[in-house]
Amino acid sequence: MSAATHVVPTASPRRVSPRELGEVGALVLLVVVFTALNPSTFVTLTNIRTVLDQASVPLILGVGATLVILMGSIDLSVEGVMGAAGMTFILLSDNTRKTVDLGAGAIVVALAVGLALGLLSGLLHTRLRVPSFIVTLGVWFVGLGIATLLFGESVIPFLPDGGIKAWPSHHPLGVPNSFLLALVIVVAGLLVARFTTLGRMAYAIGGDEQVARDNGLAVDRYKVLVFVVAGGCGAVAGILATMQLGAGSATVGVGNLFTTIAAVVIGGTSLGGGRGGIHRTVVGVLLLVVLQNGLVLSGVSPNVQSAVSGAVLIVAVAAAAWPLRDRLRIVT
Amino acid sequence: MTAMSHALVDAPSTAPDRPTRSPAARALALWQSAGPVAVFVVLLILVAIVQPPFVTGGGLRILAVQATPIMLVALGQAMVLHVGSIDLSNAAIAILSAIVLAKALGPLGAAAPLLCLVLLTAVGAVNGLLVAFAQVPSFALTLGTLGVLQAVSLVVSHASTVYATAHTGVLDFLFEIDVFGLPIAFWVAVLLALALWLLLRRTATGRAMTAVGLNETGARFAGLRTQWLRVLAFALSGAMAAVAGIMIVAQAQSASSSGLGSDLLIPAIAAAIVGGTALTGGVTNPLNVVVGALTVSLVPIGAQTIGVTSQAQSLVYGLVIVVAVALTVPRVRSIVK
Amino acid sequence: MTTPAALRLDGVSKSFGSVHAVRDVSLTIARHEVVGLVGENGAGKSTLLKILTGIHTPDAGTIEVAGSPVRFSRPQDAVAAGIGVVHQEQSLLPNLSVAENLAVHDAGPDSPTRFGLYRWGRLNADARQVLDRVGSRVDPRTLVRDLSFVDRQMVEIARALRVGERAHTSPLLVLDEPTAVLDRDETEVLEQEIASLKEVGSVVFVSHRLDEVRRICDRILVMTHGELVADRRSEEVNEAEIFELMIGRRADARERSWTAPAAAEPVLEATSLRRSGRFADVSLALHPGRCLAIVGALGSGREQLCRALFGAVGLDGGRIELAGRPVRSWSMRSAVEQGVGYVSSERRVEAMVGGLSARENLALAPRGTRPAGSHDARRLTEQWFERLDVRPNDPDVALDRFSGGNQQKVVMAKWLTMTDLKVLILDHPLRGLDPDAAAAVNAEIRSACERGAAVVMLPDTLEEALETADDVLVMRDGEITARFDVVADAPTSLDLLERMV
Amino acid sequence: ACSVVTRVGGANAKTYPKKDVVLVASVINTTNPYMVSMIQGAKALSKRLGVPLKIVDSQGSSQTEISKIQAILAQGKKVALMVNTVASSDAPTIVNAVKAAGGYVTIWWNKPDSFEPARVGNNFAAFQKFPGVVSGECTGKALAEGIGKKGDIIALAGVLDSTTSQTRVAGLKQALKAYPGVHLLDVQAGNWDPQVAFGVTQSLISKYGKKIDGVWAADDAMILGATEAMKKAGRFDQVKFASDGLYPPVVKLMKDHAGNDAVVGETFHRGYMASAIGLYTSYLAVTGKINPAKLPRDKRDSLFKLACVTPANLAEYSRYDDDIDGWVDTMVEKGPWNTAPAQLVGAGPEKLPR
Ligand SMILES: Nc1ncnc2c1ncn2[C@@H]1O[C@H](COP(=O)(O)OP(=O)(O)OP(=O)(O)O)[C@@H](O)[C@H]1O
Ligand SMILES: Nc1ncnc2c1ncn2[C@@H]1O[C@H](COP(=O)(O)OP(=O)(O)OP(=O)(O)O)[C@@H](O)[C@H]1O
Ligand SMILES: [Mg+2]
Ligand SMILES: [Mg+2]
Repeated sequence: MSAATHVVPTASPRRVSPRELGEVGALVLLVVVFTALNPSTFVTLTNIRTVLDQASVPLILGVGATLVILMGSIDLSVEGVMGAAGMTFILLSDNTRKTVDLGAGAIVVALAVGLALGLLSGLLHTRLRVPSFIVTLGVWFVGLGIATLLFGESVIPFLPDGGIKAWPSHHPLGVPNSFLLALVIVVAGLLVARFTTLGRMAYAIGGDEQVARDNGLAVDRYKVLVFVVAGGCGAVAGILATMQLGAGSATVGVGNLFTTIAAVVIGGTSLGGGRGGIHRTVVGVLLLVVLQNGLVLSGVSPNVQSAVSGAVLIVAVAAAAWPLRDRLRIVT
Repeated sequence: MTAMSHALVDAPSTAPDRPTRSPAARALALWQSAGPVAVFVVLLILVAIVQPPFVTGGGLRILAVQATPIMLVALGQAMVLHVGSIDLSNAAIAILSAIVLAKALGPLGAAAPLLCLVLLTAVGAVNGLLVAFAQVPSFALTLGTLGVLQAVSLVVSHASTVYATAHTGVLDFLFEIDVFGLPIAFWVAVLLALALWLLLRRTATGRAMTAVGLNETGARFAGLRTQWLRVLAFALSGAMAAVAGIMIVAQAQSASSSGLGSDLLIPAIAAAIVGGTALTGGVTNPLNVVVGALTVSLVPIGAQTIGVTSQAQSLVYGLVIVVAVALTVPRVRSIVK
Repeated sequence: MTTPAALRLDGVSKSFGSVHAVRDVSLTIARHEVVGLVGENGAGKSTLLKILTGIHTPDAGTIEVAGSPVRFSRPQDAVAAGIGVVHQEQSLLPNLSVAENLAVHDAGPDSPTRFGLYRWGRLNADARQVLDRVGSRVDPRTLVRDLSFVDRQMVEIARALRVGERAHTSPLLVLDEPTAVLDRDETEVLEQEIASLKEVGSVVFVSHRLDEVRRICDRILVMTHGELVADRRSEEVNEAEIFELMIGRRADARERSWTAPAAAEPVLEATSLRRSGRFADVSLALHPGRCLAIVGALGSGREQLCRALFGAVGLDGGRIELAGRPVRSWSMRSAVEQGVGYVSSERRVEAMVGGLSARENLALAPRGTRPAGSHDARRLTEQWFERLDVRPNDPDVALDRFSGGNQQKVVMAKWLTMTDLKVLILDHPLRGLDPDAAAAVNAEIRSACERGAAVVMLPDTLEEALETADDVLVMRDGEITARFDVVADAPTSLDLLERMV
Repeated sequence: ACSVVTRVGGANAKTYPKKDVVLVASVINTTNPYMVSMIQGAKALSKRLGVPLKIVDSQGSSQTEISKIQAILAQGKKVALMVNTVASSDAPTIVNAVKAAGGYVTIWWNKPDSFEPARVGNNFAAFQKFPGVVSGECTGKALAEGIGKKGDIIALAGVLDSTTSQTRVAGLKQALKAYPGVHLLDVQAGNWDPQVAFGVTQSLISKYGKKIDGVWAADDAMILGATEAMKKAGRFDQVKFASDGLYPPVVKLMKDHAGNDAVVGETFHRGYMASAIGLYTSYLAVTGKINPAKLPRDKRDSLFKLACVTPANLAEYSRYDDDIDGWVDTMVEKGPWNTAPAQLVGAGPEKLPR
């Protein structure tokens, strides 16, 4: 790289942006504050494990969501996908309703359900040219519908104690398996985003889809693929959440949509697409989960918890945006 | 400029000077404005065929009543979408408005609705100020204000249902008096929609907002106060939500943070988009948002009416919304995000 | 020649709705030939080239590459056939790295992205080679969106060359106004490239700079209103004749036909302006009725200076006085309210709102700056469409549907219609304009001056500066290195060049 | 206050022959086990009476609930309605709509205290619920005893502004007054949702660690989340649980003596009993078999018996679930107000202990 030494001043490759540091700073700040408030409870092994365990589902969802958002699209269907996949999983594995037991097959089928829903989103979005926002909104309800139909009108299905139900919380390697699973998926996601055409195309499409098309890139194919990946993440999350709960519930995904998207956005991935990355979402997820957990530990009244987390969210993004303010900067 | 070059322009061989006026384009433009209506009418006819009593037996009035709060919140959302932002907090503003009103109606009487309007328009404006001047992305910001407002509602209502104790008469006319068989509340919402339509189509401010939605950089280089236009959009969103809150109290004489009107966000966004509003900004027809709200409210009622089993209803809801939007979504831009 | 022609078009047509952008064009390009394509704004050049490169599919007609008929349904088809392109509008993926952009059309076993897997090392090394060839010093790892306009243009050219090389048939390189934003030295690099490419393949070259076209091309094709009206060998014609073929009349005489008013009370006075990293200690005075041109090489900071004068970027120091009164909190808004207008070189993003109609764009700038009353406004718009000869002559068409040059006319008109226009700042105002349109715009600049406005312009070329301006400022590395009064000092292009580099 | 009943006079409403009647049961959702049970009861009654049934799924939304009910009313059939209201404030709107359509409605669980059937008229046949305070007292007492009269407990409330949850929590606090040794560490919202309860319990565990001796929840959906969390923390054996509703899975926990008899207190009341009683009351009114106006106050605004269940007396109650149809038959014979184990025990509105 002989010429790499002298480049146009403003045009050198950016490694870390102030934005990124902004979020990390916010996270560190939170940890410090909560540790100060709960010296004996916050930084304990159990609590760290709890936080990691609670972070695992949003982390997995975050990988898919980030890829979709990088592409300039959005995926609102996570809760539906989680419900459908989770319900499929438990009804096909050894449970108190005594439906069929496919063993590991249950996981495969549940995954397939998630991928299929992702495919549905992708195809509706690219073929009918409907904004992903509304397509995935629809698929959200479709997923919930499937879960509800599967649940039917009989008793809750439960997983037997021990075995697969206990797996997520075991921590042979110090951290709970659920978090390890999330970690594996995050790393996979990072590699996809950096070293595969799929990932790079997500960026390209988010950057300027028209140009991508004019360059003859198979934009639609990659879009569908990304939604399928997101559907897969939703399915894994749904299965994991069902294992953690040990029971089947159509609403197993409740609350995960806003957590996930909030995490992506707080992380600093722009909803306009093209800017950001999975590594940032990881920070965003941790920020939200730590906050949630810290508030309970600090004995903040349930009534105002949402206020505190809301306020912190605002402060976090505002603080991150502050140094970037510029009279030409467009923020929507 | 010179006779010669004009001769060239006017010569039959030259490019005709109205590229957008082709029949296809005209048809598209027509559908742009008529599509949402068509979709709604078709759905309604569908229900009417299966269950004639629904239409004859005052089903439309029910529809109007249910659609009113959704419509108001959707109109506010549409204005924010028009400048390219999104307001995830305006449904929470509506519920807070309802709670404040339910509390204030007793002591303040007729002044209470005004209080709500002012107070919550201000809340909306604050959202706008933060987005425009602190340059915080609206999605993240309003997600935060959503949390804050929910808590405020819980605290103000002491986490329980607040009943309007007196002066409820002030609001009765909204749902008691009908005009053309539909309650006044509905017509109020429609009039507000008309007002917004005039703002967007007939005023310089409206055109400026459109410019912001289409290309804010361009608008700024033209010397427009794009930040304040964004604030205006959010303030309008707050105001509409406040009115929605008033409607909720008029309907239930009470309010609680998980009661009537506590789940307007998603239906309202859906209504705005089914009404042909572009998420990318710059393309909004408030009058179609009215129809969008009616469509969105019709789906669950219709599904119940034609006897879809309750377990399957959310599935139906999802599919219908997608199809409805597929038919009405503005395709002015070649790119669909 | 016995070998089949590199490219043959037969009866190719393309319409958009009722606009016949290209009608019944037949042409042949031999191997090792450089063909220039000239024509007015909206003549259909870009559309024709987009057909060649598979972005538009023709409504009628056939295309042959190297003797075999082809149908381009996707841009890749054209790439596969060895046609590399530099579009008039930027066509790089803004948030991918330069290297990725250069590799975007790569395929096959030796490509750095195999089985959808990236090999960054290979990618960057390959890119480095190509960039060095066009003498660009950008780092391949840079994101394109962080590049200056010029740098991006060089990357585009590098990519087009690359495609040419990769194809195994003799390549065809298609360049749509590649020089519009290039400085003279950069244009020279390009000319050498084209010359060397001629050895292996052929080139189609669009430009509005007729001298350049004659220099570079063997053959010149002239388009008007979608039709091919002339096909000349370069040595057969001179610029005046080409001009006449394009416009259908003789070029106006070029000597200056006006006498600028003497430097009176300055309408805007800037003292020791500073923006860190861009320019420092810049002082200048703008006098009513006079046109000031600022020239400088890439990195001179003149664009930033102009943006600062308009309030688009902040200042780190210095003072701006309007009519003797210092301004506080200088923003684009206040600038416009004070009668200062600015036309950016990044037209489609900064200078217009594409989705709005031309009429609405004209009326966009805040009220009070032009006659009130929608009726007057309407008449005014029609009037300006006539004056600037905008085509299509329909103000209600969305502005992004006009061709590049016509967009520029409308964008100019937005400011020229201001009744109280005091200062007009023009960044590369003639970029992408055909000679006729350029003449029109120049005339309007003058009439703006005559109405007492002060004009600041960043010209495309030094010649342009000397033709249109009354004063010339030379900048280098963010500092003013010379000031000339064009009439009094009568500087030559050479004088300016010396102070620039 | 009067405001709530502004638009409703007392006029005596018409009644209709059985063939014109349709039963409608409105539930908050179709996935929560309690709601599933309500649907079962409604179906059993419909089968027993041979009258068609419509289920309304409110999907947790007042808006959806009201509009769907109104949609059914608009079809002109005369409805006998049972609504488990999503929020108290829905009651007036629904009742007014039903009244306007000439149907009859019985509301379950939530209504404004001031909104009294007697003042609305016959179309508001009755309001019925199982007392929340009693529930809280039962389970609170059982939990306090279960942890040996001394120790620390945490409580999981339902949705924050739910009256049902608030009354049960009040009952818990009331019961604890008798146990100075028992300390209520924390009350958090579990939103009736096992998932949420699971997360909150996890956090509380890391906050209080081994201090926690007992977990109380406002209903079993949440206690299920709590037990899972405790199992994870490996403290299932050391902690006692008490909650409301005796859901089948909890019955199983108790039968299996899970943990070392982890579940020490429950209450027995059934969704199918509630919906059947409610629907049947409306049915009797719409067919003119009863005239609500002539009913005593406690039959218009009713509190039903709720049994306190401990591992000792579990068997007495769990047997009812084996024959739902049987129970409904008995109920139809004996009338809505005196069918064990859910007899009428008093008149509302329920008073909160200070
Ligand atoms: N996508 C499009 N939709 C509609 N009309 C178009 C489109 N693209 C080009 N046109 C029209 O076709 C005609 C030719 O446009 P084109 O861009 O090819 O002209 P040009 O010769 O490149 O002009 P310039 O020199 O200004 O670039 C113009 O009238 C233009 O308005
Ligand atoms: N908005 C910007 N952000 C980052 N770098 C910029 C920006 N604008 C200009 N630059 C860089 O600053 C340097 C000087 O800017 P400028 O573009 O004004 O040079 P210039 O002399 O005007 O070029 P030209 O000859 O094209 O007008 C260049 O390296 C350019 O890439
Ligand atoms: Mg062109
Ligand atoms: Mg430049």
